[in-house]
Amino acid sequence: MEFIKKITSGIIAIKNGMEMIAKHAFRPAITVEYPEVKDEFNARLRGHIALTSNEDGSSKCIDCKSCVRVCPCSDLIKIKSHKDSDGQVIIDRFSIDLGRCIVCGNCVDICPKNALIMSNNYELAKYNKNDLIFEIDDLKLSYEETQHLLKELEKDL
Amino acid sequence: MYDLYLKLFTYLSLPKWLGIVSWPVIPFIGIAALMVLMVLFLVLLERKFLALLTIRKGPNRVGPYGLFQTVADAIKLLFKEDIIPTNTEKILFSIAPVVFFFPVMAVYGLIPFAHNWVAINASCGLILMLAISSVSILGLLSAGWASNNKYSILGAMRSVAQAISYELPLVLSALGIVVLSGTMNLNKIALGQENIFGWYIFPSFLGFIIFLICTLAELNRVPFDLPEAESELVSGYNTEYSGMKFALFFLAEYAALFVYSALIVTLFLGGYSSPFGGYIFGFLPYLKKIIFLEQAFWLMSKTFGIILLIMWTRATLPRLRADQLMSFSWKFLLPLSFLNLLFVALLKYFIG
Amino acid sequence: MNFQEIFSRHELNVIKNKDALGNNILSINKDDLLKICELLKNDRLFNYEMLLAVIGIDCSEHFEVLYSFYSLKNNKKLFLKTILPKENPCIESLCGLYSSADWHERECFDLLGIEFLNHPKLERILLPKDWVGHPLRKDYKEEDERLSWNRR
Amino acid sequence: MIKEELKINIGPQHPSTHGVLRLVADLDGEYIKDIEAKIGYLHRGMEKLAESRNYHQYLPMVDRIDYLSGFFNSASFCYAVESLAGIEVPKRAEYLRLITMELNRIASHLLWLGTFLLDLGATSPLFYCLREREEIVKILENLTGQRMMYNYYCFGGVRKDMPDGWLSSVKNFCENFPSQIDDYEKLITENPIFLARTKGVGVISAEMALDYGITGANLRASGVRFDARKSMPYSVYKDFNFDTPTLQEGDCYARYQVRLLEMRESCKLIQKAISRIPGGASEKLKVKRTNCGCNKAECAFCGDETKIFFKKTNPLTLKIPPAEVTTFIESSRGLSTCYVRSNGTNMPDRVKWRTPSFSATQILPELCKGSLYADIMAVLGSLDIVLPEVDR
Repeated sequence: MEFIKKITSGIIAIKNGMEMIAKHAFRPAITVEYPEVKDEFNARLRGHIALTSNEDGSSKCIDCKSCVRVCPCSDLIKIKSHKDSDGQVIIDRFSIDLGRCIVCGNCVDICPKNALIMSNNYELAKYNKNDLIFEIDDLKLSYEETQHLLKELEKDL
Repeated sequence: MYDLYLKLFTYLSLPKWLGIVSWPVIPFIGIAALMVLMVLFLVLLERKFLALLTIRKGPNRVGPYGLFQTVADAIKLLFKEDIIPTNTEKILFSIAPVVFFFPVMAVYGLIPFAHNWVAINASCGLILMLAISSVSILGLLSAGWASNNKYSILGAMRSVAQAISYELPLVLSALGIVVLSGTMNLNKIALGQENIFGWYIFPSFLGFIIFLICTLAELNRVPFDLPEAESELVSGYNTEYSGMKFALFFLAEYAALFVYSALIVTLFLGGYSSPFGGYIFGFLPYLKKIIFLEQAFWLMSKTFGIILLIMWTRATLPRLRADQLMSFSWKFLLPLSFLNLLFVALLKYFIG
Repeated sequence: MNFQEIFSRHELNVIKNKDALGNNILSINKDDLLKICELLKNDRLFNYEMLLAVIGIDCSEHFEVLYSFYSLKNNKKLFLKTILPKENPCIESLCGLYSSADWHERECFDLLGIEFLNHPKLERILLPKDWVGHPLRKDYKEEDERLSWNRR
Repeated sequence: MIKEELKINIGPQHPSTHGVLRLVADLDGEYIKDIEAKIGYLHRGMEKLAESRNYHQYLPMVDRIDYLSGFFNSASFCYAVESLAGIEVPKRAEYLRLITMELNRIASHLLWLGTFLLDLGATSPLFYCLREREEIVKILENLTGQRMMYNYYCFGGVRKDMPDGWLSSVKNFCENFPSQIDDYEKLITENPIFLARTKGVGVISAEMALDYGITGANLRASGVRFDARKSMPYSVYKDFNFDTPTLQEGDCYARYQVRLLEMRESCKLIQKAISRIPGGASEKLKVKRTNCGCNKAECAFCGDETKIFFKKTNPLTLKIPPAEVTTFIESSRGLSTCYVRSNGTNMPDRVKWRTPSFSATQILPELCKGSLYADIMAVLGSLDIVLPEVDR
């Protein structure tokens, strides 16, 4: 008796399982075909870091090196600057090795002048390791882009 | 047809003996072509169908709807480097895929695709088919042994144990059909089930279930895919194979899937005969000559029904364990198949 | 239940401290370790049936080994702290009492070089067998040539 | 032919070792005579890294210890540092932590379920589970900005308040999710092959589990009612009433059931937390704050409770007086403890992680001895081991 019970319950379970599978077959596929279709994301998405800029296109960075000191990967961000005649800080070099960056966002959080921001660009695949060392030109966003990003983030908060 | 074929030779001013000699070869060429095409289609079908069941999209990059995906895969496999690992039995290693492949191909010749459309119309076709198809296990064993890989040898040992223990219930449940139909000729078995009420699945439903389960085991498919259990044995006996040799294994597996499904249809679901008794083409005098097309259509549609059922179970079930597999066969299926045989024999004796 | 009373009955010296979350830390003599652990495990009052972790610490002048226990019955946590000398640190293994001590002690040996006496299989566990030095020691310097590819 | 015993090397590159675990097994036919687990292939020196970094620098790395449930380790480290530095966490931040942690627990369990069944040979549950997990991951991405390495908690709270509409998306998920679990149960729980593979396989008795220091769902499946959320409450868990599902059998099947029950329980817990979160949804809170005009300290919407940190710590100057502390967190895999010892500077002196998977891996050889080869995968899968957590 026990034996027959076991068999019948087994058959019913398999039948239920197959019905389940058939039920799920009519759901739309969840695949996102990446290069053509891109997933939607929220403005908070942490892509690589980027430098914001003022209206006149200059960087907001004042070379305080806060970001360097909170970065988990010691010598990742490299900043060089000089002061011009008015005492303004001019950034000569701002480079980051994105191959080693863990995109944690610490530097953005600490930045006192909001000179750094997380861009929404997450497509960082390159053929060469050295292509991932981003210089100031690659990192800098235009004024419009900056405003757009900041607005998105503000809307969000 | 034969006359037409010979006329072609005289028309092309080729010697007549060439036509006489080549005539019996034609079905085999046809079968080989059919088999390769079928496998290409089946692989695509399986991938697409499984994708449908598991809410994915499946291959959709090569060609429209990914239709040429398997062709691309086949070309890739053909051009791949043929690696023979060191310390392997080189001869056995190379022969094994062929040994695995050939019985499956030979078995295609025994399937009646339409009335009298069968390459080898043997009077004991059923037994011959079962006998030939069980040879392919040798290929698996030698592949596993020759690879000099521990996963492979485990997989090969599993597959041999599995094939031998599932052969018995398989043959016994097929015997029920022999009892019912009184013949071993597959063509005649199919002829014996003229409409849906004459199908042998009704008198021997138990036999059908046993045959289906054993087929899954013979084909090494889920839930009996222990010889190539991916999560346990990486990929079992074909771990070391690559390129064309791997393609042969792959080809043979899917070819066997089709052939066993066709066998199930022939034995239990009326084979090429229409489920409604008569044929649509049979009513129309023009089309009577190509009635075999309709018959082939019925066989194919039923076969694909069975294939889809097998794929569906693949999406549903987990894998059995080796000892459970054995005890399931010897302690459960074998007594059950004897019971089935007895039942069928009694049915035949008393009802006729 | 009072630790002091029971331990003094068995002639064991312990000093009770508390950590920032108010858990008990008992500083003990390293020779008493086995005795105390036996007591902790088998005494009905304590019943610390789980050894959660063996934490080795390099304090520059000496090593500390911190054992973290948990008693399910009393829902109590307890830490035992032993101090080992800088030169040739070794301590009795707890493998006989707690099976979980096995790997934790091996890890401690691997990373800090603290020897556990009577351990059934004291080998490196996380690092490869041919690793030089014990990395969690404060005076450890990475001098392995093979790791040069790692730098950039 | 072969010798009587076959020495087989499972891993580090093997489809079902969940990463890079290496098992060296002696097989007698299909039976396992002896098995030895070798770990360390994913050792990244998390504890050594802590010595050369300050607390804020170390925080994002903590997520990587267990990449499937990063919030737990993050929380563990945050609580440790907070208790050392005497930083308080406001209620709203605690609730956010609780919600995210429970969501993460569900996500982790879902991935476990899928891979466990994949180990047993069933393919389709993996995709179903990943679909559900994707929803959670998406929710968490909207909150934190990344899918797995969140770096969302900070000392004294959380980094950001939730975005608009986030809470309702969580609510939506929690409403739909139990029916999805019902679907999985229909597919798996009664399946005779699944039962045959898991019932009575890899039995951990209660004594053995305690002896080996097994925690979490694995311990609860052996009949020991131990849940750090209940017995040593952290965060705001003591405000909630929830079940700790416990079963007696201790086999793979019991572990499976406990985890499924836990997912349901977590789902309920999230719903409760959402209904009680101080200040409510962020869009509501914003409106209330602007039209409030009240006594700041006592207001239900402008008060300290609804902040996400009382006092933001400055990463450059955070120095912690010398002390030591161990925090206990019930992570998705079990009891995860973090020992932090500070020395007065801005860098920790020693950080030690005690991770549940480490103990679970240790018991694996004991469970597999004498069983069949295929059982290794069932047992390994059911223990829910994540290798980066083992090696750290």
